[in-house]
Amino acid sequence: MIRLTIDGKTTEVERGTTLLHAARFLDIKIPTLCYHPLIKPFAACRLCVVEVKRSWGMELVPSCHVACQEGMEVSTGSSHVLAARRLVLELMLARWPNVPILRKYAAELGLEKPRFASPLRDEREDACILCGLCVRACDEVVGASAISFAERGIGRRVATPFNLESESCIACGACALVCPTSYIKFEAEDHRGKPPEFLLDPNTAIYMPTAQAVPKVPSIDRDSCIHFQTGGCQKCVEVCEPGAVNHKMVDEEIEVEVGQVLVAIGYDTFDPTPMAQYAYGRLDNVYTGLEVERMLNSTGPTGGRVLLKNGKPPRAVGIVHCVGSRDENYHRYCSRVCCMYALKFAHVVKERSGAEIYNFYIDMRAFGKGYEEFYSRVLNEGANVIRGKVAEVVQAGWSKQKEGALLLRCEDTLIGRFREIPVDMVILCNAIEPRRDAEQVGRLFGLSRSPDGFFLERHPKLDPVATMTDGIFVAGCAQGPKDIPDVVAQACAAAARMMATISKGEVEIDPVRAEVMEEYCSGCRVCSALCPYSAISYVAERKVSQVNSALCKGCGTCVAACPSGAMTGYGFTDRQINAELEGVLAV
Amino acid sequence: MPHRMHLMVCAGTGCVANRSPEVRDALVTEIAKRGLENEIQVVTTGCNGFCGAGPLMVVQPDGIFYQQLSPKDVPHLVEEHFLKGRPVQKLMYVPPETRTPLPKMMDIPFFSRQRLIALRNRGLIDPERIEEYIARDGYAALAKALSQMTPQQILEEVKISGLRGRGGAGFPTGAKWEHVLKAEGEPKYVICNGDEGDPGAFMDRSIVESDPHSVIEGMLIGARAIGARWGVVYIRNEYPLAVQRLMIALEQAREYGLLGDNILDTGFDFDISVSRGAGAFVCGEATALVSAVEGRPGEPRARPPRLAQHGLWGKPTCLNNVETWADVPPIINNGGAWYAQIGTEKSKGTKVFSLVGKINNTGLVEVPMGITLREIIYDIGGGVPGGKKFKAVQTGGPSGGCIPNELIDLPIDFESLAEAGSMMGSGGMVIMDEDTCMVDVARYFLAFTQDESCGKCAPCREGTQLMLDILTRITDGHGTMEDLDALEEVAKVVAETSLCGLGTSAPNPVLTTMRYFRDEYLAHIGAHKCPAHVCRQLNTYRIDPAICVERGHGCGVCRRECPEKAIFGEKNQAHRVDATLCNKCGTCVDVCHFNAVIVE
Amino acid sequence: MPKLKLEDLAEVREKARKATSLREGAARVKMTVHMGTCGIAAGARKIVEAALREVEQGDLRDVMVTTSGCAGLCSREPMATVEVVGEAPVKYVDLTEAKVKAIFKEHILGGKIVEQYALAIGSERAY
Amino acid sequence: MQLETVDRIIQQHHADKTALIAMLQDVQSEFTYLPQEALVYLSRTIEVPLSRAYSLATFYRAFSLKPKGRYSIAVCMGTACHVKAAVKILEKFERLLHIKTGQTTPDLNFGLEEVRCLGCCGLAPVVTVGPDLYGKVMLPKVDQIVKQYQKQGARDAKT
Repeated sequence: MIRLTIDGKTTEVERGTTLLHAARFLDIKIPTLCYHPLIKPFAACRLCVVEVKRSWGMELVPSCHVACQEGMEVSTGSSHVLAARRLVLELMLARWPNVPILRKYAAELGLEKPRFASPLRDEREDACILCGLCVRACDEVVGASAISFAERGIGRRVATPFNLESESCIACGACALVCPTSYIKFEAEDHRGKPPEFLLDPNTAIYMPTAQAVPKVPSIDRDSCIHFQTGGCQKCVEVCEPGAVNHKMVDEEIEVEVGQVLVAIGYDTFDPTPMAQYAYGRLDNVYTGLEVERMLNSTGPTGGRVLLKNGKPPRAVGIVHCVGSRDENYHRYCSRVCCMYALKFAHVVKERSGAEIYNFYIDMRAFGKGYEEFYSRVLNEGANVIRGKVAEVVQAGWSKQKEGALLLRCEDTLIGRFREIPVDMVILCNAIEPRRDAEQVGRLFGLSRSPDGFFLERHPKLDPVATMTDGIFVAGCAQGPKDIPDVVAQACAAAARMMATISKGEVEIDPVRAEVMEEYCSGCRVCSALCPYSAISYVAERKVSQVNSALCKGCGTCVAACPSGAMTGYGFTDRQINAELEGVLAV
Repeated sequence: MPHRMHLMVCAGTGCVANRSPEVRDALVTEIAKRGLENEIQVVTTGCNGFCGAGPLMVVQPDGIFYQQLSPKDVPHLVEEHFLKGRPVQKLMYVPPETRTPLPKMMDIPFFSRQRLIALRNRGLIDPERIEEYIARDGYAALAKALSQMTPQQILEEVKISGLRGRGGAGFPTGAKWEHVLKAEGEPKYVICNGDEGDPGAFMDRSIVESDPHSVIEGMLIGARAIGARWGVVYIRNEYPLAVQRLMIALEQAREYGLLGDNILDTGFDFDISVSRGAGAFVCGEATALVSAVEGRPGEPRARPPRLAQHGLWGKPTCLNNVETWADVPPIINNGGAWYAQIGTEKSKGTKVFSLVGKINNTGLVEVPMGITLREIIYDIGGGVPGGKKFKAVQTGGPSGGCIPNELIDLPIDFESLAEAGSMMGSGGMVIMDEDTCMVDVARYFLAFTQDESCGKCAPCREGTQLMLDILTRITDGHGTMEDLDALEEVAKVVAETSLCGLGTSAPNPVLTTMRYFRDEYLAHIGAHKCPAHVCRQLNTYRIDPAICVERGHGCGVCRRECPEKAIFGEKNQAHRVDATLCNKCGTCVDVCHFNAVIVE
Repeated sequence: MPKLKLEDLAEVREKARKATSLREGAARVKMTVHMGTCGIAAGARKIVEAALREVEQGDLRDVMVTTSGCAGLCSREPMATVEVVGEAPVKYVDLTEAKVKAIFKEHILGGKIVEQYALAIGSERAY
Repeated sequence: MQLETVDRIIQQHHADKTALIAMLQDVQSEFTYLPQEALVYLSRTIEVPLSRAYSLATFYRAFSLKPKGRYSIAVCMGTACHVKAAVKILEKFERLLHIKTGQTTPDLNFGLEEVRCLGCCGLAPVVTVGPDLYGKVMLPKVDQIVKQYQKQGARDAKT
């Protein structure tokens, strides 16, 4: 640490700290033009001069560049300093009388109007004051070197080569960002601070994927990050105090050895596009449930307001239940959660927009604790419920007033009439369906799937979390559609089952299992392909198959299939069975 | 078989411009014609320093000095002097005071009062033959440094000598080397600054042209002392002859194994590359020079860090000017103490000055520090020509200042010049007489620095422009007293706040002229008159009819040359200037052979 | 050109110095061979050559051989003046190559004037 | 435009990025200026930013982006020459050639420039025309110089 005195105040700073930083730390203001915290000091505007006591007297030095030294005595506001600053500023004002930042500093120094007029007087407010920030940002930080100083002396200017569009410009906008006078303007839209949902792209090169991202850390977009284009910049690394930014990080595969696995891969939502009658993706203001959920989120694109595409609130909203569920053409099962979230939408949308709500249902399934009560409440709030399947969603008329409005056609089965209901927005409560990759995952873990595609538990009543393979458990919508409380309960149950095994410390296995007689095994791998429990693996070094006795259930499929007779049941070889038979027959 | 006579024909830039190669060729032809080629050797040497009198030739061993030769003098000269042994008087130097020719070089005060260290070989060797340099103890210092001294001892010797940088600032060379030696980082570099941009100074050109090996040897010794492997000579491209001779010298040194790997079989490796300047005065500033060598625009950067820590390619770098490097070998050869006995307490040794302007003996002189201005100007320089009155001497080029007549007994060293408001600079000395206008001089230098400013820092870029504006107003007769105050204020702030030496010293010519010649400024502003009649806009021109007719017979040269056709008159009749047409260019004054044009 | 070693440097210097020593100007002995038309006619050039040969062979770095015009005593040519620093110049007349050898041996190196060849001691200035 | 010439220059300097200024000097002396095409090609070949080459080309006085005259007349404006009224010499050239300092005659025969000290202060005022140097130039000599090169130019044009 270094001790020095600035304006009579003694302070301690780290070695290498510039006078400017030390002064700012003490809340002493020093005007700067060519200084930027992320760019190396240039010491060219000379506005930041301060007075330092030397053995030969007081010396003016640029504070942005000179480092603190032990015992230094610095004065930042002496009449000498102020007079020098004022004159330097006056010289600049003589050339650029209308640049706001110069005028601001001049006003602070009590300078009204410059006494001189430069022969190169430039009246523009956004004149270039040759601070060089843009050139240095482009060269040092970005590494593109698209602009440079041209000419010299009084004729110095900032320019692209031959004043033509520069080929090496990567349009990062850094030059415009640092320009103190807006001489350089960035013509593309500035996306900073806007939510990514609006842009279909990250808003900046380093961004938060969503407002509620887990884990809540920013990530780098390789396509917009300057570093990945020029190899330069990395200013985020410099300013990140914990040193958390790492440009070299790439996706990696980690191998972990485990004894048990809980398969909870979740679900996909049904894509209603194929149901052409609902016009999803074809007409505006037709949304899926998850999309509306995002809209209702207070950190979402509309800040939680319910809005139409034209930015106005809807006057009437139709909520269609059982989209893809309970449908012979798509999924025969009931997705279980739609009725309740549809009622939630009915409640929330009405509350936020005051719109008329129409729910179209087949059967209202509000079973369980408090759900039926919620249904009654929504009804009391004035939501319309219509029992009947929606036939189609169409554009309502062609008149100007009705432009954009939608028409829902359905049969009201309770009154037995065909109805057409005009709405502004349609919410499709689409089905829960198995994950696209459920089949691969199932094969990986040797899991069976029910006809609807969800993973099959060992027993629907007695063992709803285990699978046919020991040590593999399922929970959540991977096993079947369910709501959050059910998922939590099932997950806890699965976890408890796994903990039980761990706490026991050992696993009991059935003595009935298959075994390979390696001397006969030809390594044909017929067995491993057939094993329903993935218990047989192939040992490449010895070119034989091997049975994992913890996984093997002793079903015997492999024994029967083995063409060379190498696979036998443990304790059930032909010789043993023959001996047993002989023993029995001998009696 | 040695020759009995050596003709040392100067082939410096000045003499070459005066057709010295033709003289040399004529000599060779004539000598061959007379069958003397085995007896007389013609040697082309570098600049002799006495550039105003070229082409020059010194005949050795007698030391006869001939000047202003032309090829048609050659047959007579060979016949009379080289064959018959009668030196030709009409080709000798004639001092203006005595009018008796001085045959011997050493009889001429211009030469006899000098003490040559940096210029020790000038005129004595052929710069394109390394053997001749070696014959004059060349590379002996290197051999000594490599075989008998440790780097530390070399450093000590330089420190004892008290040698200070000859480039201008006068930083102690030994201390500089020590900084580089102690600095961390490899490799280290040595650089020779040959970007001699000061108008009116040409000692570096002269040294490289007449004795390039002395610079190479100095750099070799410096490199040994600080542990450098590579060196760079940065030299102005405006000096083609110097570049060419340097290239030849480097090639010869490489052939002899004095550059390259394992120099003189001592295991020391060093080599030098040449970087040609592309025309920017500011590149004389050390950090700007490094920037230029690295292939970037020559913009200075703020110091610290010094070059000793962060120089070429970010590595420790030792940068000295041509003259400083040339001073090193004699110091190692003769010992630092020998060097330190010359000069004054704080400024040791000798300094080369280029004596130009209104002076009889124009040229390069090397004198011990502490010599007075009077000795240089009157004893060596032969005083001001045409019986005019000495007014001031400008030292240090655009960074320096004007020293007035009152201070003519000032002993010259770094400190005394600084005290007088000027500086040593690279050693330019421009003598000014009563016909020189000091405001115009200030304006001239400012126009120079304004034009050469790199434009990086605001005070220098805007301030020099503004000061130039004000000075132009004053010399045009539109100046006010407020202008004068503003000028002084701006000058002081520019000097204090500029980024590099160019800016901080740019106001020196203004400040010193304002200090010593304020009356001239006041005359321009108050009376709208230029006392020296230099500022043309303040002059009026008229033709004395009597002189015009009687002496010139109305010759009409002025009428023909006048660009504005403002002069009227018939042949044999008095001419007159029409003041309404006259643009005050003053051409008529220059062309009139009879001094009939009167400037008022 | 082979690369120099430390000891080679001195050798190159000695060799080169012989060729250029003439320019140093400072010599202990200066021998001026008078080479007017008469001198040349009487064989002064041979005398100069002989003298230069002596200098070269003896590696005499402090001896300077130079020429001048007619000394005025045309009948006694070839003539030469030998000036040892601090001593009066001596004029030798009717020189031959053998005499030059002797003068070098006895006067220039030995310091003893060869009186039988000498014309006079003392000389007028050349210019 | 002969890009082969630029290629040759690049090879002479071993395509060394640090020798950029030296390459520009060679290009300049080859073409009397730095053609845009040559700069673009050069910077691309040796992989330095074009902006660097452009800034060098405009920073240094030795470079020009416009073609220069066949005979480049340079009047020395050093101190010694200034004191000896070099500005009048310059003005006389301007009058004779009908161009301003820094310009080139339309027939590309003459370019007129002022230069900083050529280091021949003893010969002030000094004028150079290409490689030829003229010392102690007085006003009438200016006519001679211009005439001499005009003649030479006409001769060169014929051959």
